[in-house]
Amino acid sequence: MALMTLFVILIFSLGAGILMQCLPMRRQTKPPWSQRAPFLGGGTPDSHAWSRYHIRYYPMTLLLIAFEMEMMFMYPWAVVFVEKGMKAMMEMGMFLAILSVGIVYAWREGVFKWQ
Amino acid sequence: MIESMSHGIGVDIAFLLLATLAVVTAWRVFRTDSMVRASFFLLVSFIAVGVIMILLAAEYLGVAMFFMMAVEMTVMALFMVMFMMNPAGLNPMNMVHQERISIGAGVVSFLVLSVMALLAVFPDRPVSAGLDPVRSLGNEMLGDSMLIFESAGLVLLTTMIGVVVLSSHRGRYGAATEGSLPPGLESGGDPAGKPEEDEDDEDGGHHHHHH
Amino acid sequence: MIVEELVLPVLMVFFMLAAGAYTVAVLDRVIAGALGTPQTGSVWIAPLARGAWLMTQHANATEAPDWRAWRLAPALYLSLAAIGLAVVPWSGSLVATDLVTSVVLWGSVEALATVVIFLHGWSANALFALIGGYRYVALGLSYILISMFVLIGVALPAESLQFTQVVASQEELWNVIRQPLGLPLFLIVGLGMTFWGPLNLADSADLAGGTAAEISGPPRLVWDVARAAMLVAFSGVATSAFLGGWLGPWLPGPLWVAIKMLAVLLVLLLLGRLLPRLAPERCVTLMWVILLPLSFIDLVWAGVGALL
Amino acid sequence: MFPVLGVQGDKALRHLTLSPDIELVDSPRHASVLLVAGEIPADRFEPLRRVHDQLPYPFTTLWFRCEPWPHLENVTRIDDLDVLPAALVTAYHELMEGRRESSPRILLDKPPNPWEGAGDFGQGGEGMMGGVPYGRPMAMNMEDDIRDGLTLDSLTFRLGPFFFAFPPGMAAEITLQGDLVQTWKTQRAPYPQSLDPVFFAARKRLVPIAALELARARHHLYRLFHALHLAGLESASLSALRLANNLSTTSTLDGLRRYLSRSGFFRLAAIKGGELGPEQARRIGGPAARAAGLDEDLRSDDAGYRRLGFSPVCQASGDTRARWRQVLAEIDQSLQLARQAERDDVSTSEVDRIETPRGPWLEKRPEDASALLDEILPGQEWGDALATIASLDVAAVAEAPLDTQTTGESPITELSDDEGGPA
Amino acid sequence: MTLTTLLLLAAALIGIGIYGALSQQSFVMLMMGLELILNGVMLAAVAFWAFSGAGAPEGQLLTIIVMAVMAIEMTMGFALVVAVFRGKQADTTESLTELKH
Repeated sequence: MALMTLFVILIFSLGAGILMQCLPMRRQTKPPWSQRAPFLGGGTPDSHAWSRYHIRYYPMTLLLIAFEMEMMFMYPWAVVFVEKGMKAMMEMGMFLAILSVGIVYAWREGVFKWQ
Repeated sequence: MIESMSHGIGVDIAFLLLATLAVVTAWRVFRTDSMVRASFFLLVSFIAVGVIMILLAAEYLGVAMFFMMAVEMTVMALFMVMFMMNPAGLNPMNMVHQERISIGAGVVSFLVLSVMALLAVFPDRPVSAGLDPVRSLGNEMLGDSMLIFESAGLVLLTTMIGVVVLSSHRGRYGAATEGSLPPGLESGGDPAGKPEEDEDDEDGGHHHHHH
Repeated sequence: MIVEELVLPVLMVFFMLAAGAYTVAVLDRVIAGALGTPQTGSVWIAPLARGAWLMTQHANATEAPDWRAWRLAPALYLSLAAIGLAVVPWSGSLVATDLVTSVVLWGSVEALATVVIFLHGWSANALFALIGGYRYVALGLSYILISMFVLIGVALPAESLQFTQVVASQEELWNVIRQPLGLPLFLIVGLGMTFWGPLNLADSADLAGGTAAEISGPPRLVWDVARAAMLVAFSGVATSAFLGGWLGPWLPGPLWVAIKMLAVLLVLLLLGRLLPRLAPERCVTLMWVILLPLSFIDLVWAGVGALL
Repeated sequence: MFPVLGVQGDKALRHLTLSPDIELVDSPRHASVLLVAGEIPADRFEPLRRVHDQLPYPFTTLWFRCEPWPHLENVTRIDDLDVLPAALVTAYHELMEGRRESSPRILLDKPPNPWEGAGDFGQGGEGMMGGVPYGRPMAMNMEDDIRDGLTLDSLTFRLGPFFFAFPPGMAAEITLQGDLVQTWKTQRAPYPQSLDPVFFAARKRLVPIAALELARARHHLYRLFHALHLAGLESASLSALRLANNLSTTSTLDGLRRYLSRSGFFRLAAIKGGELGPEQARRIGGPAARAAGLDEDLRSDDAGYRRLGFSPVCQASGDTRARWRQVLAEIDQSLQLARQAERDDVSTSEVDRIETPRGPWLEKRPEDASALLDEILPGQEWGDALATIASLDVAAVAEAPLDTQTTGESPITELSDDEGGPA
Repeated sequence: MTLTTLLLLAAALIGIGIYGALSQQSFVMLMMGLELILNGVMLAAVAFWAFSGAGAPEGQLLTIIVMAVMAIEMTMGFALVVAVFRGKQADTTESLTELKH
């Protein structure tokens, strides 16, 4: 039932968001080409903006996936933490140690800088 | 969500819708020209499977699927756009090879697996209603499977280091492609992207990674 | 049963969506006025007037946008905010969807918000919007880990991933005192999720509005409403996770939640107007090298606290 | 509303910033009223037409101290700064209530390149990257990357002259790889900026140092106002503007300075990079040169200033951050000098060696230095690059002082009216 | 929703994934195919866990491990793409074969 409610909320809010945009726009004419040019303070672009965009932080994104995977283990761990006591604590120590080593290493290698 | 196991008709309808969504979006992944759309179609497919998992009472795995896949697919989209020509599919294109074999392989594997699914007899031991799946997973990870859990942590650490070594440009040993870079702005007008020209230097750069 | 479990929660969430977005608009105007932005007219009417203006203005188009994604992104952001609001408990029993893993669900909302904001910037096919989208991803992928650590921190004493349990576990002492690092870190996450103030990397001034630079009219209205609603949803979650949700003397639970949410909103809006926008590169370094280790400390603190 | 700045349009802009009914926006998409503030030089007509057409329907145009183009019907020209805000509000309300027609588009309704029907699917392109899908070519990798050697596509575009983060009138051709500036070519120099009349008076006769120093501090504060808006510190930028407008010898900078350092403006905001070498610093002169450690200030040669114990303040590093520290220090110093000078009634003692806020004025007025940007901006991240531009005062000094319209040029400002105005 | 229908869905996802992994020329699209295969595998694992594993935690653990494999595959894959691209300015599988001198 909770899932059902969530689903209804999702559909309704999505519908509301789309209708709010589309209903008024049905009456509107399509803007002319001169308006559709991208805004560049009066300047013009040479090409489409879509391109092989050079992301300057790509090593960080890869690091994040590995980190995130570790996080997957931590949620179930959190639920039994109190029950398991010291054992869970040691586990946490290990995980945080791994993550810290990862961060320190990545930082030293300049991963968080713009490449 | 445990009550959903007592197969209401609503659950069946939801499953059908989600299954259709998962398959259709999975198919659209390879049929769209825009790389961003492709990765987000894949994300929708994953999310549909995640919701099915929640319907199956695997609540943690289903929701974890959302956040893991949201992040992975964002990264996927970033890299797709970064490395694919014509990333937005402004010109429709077809970047496939050995298509017939692939379709064959896909269909054959689907058939084989479905026959197995239809014919094999699996024990019918559903999850007991009182089970708390998250807690049981947590207990398992801190109990019998602790070794797996810990080695996974170490493997991930190795991955992190490997990723950094491979992808990072400037390392402790200097820039990975040191010497292969054009001298900077002064020569800024040179056309680039011609592999023949750069070949020698690039090899040099590549070796660096493995030293 | 249908009424209680379906209609009521849905109505509740939608009321919060509308009322919350309006409250954010009013509060932000009040704060801007107090900080010296010249204003006339009533703060109560101004957001409505702005909404009416955006509804009459025509929607802009660019030369070759990804139409579907462009229209879908604001709506999706709005529905993410709605999902966020749905997991906020208003009292022990009054909660729209009491999923067993609602804490993780909120984490997913954060991750999906990054997707949606990127999509919004990408689909316009215009330079500034594109840069805004990519900048936001750098931020979004950095704050998500911090958020997960502090939320796991509050899940430890509750022994559950459910917001109702998290609130119930604060009966004796609120998490904001028990885990003093948690709330400040989480507020930073909130600024990032809604790209507000110092973390407004997506729609920043140096990009002439970033992902929103090319939109006008109704889509812009939806985008603004969704952003405000996301702030509200965030403040609801922060309230449940750190400020003891419905717990409090004298007043009924839902009222306490509303009061605490208002307080969180005030702090967020104030921070948003008082701090300069961070440079993207410095933002990533700050998140990973300083704030993430701080969230480790928060987790250890929470763990030790939960065991003692 | 969206302002298009023409020559001397920045004054109108500052006035409107403090008008409660008007919201200035950074993108024409967010505006309903376009304000052309000041005379637009003929070579910027074409960009103005483009920006004019980019406002979404319905919109209207107001021309402030600028002759509207004859082929536009039904446009309003305003010459009095005091009635401008009210005129904007009226125009907006008329537009919303349907009493005023939306302005017509000026440019032809056709795509940048003809494409319809061409290509396999009528998309206008061919093959993988060829042709002009939907009217524009696709981005290609044109230049090797300057940082990590991954040569991906670069985006080339021309920005300005009506981009709010540039000095008014400036336009540049920029190539970006990712969000990094790869190349920068300044195509149009910014409009010459008008200084306070007191600097021109100082070239003719001896003037009281107090007036001169207050004008200098005001000039710097106006620039700070602009830079703080860019950095997202709206309230601080407004207080800088208010301070500038009400500047007197009793004003102090302490509050603003304390706020800036506490909010992390010097540590967190995008103000990294933009170092000037000694040679470059000499070319631009003024506070930017002193921020780079050059100990040159014509005021040291002036007996009047020597009596006040003047010695130039300097910074060492010459980057954007140092320039802002320098500007704050100079405002402080100016206020202090003004106070002392007023008390002791000191005047200047030189007429042909004047240090303007823009730089030294010996035989010639300080000249345009926007070409300098071509050298220092490549390699910077976009936000840092814009912050660098904001911190450098590159525009030449106009031959006429502020508020006496002798040149034919003037700035354009596009404005959208504040939608939240009183009903 | 029975074990059989779930397994059929998983089979469909794996089939599409195999098609994608074999047919796509570009590294990144190929990786998408692999992810889809793993998606099917995870679904099947959860289905078994729910219907015939009697809720044994190993079923869930298996899913998590598949997810971890997926993450590792993806990060290493992308890191390799970056390294190779830096070397060859290429992004297709054909050009990778040329690399193996």
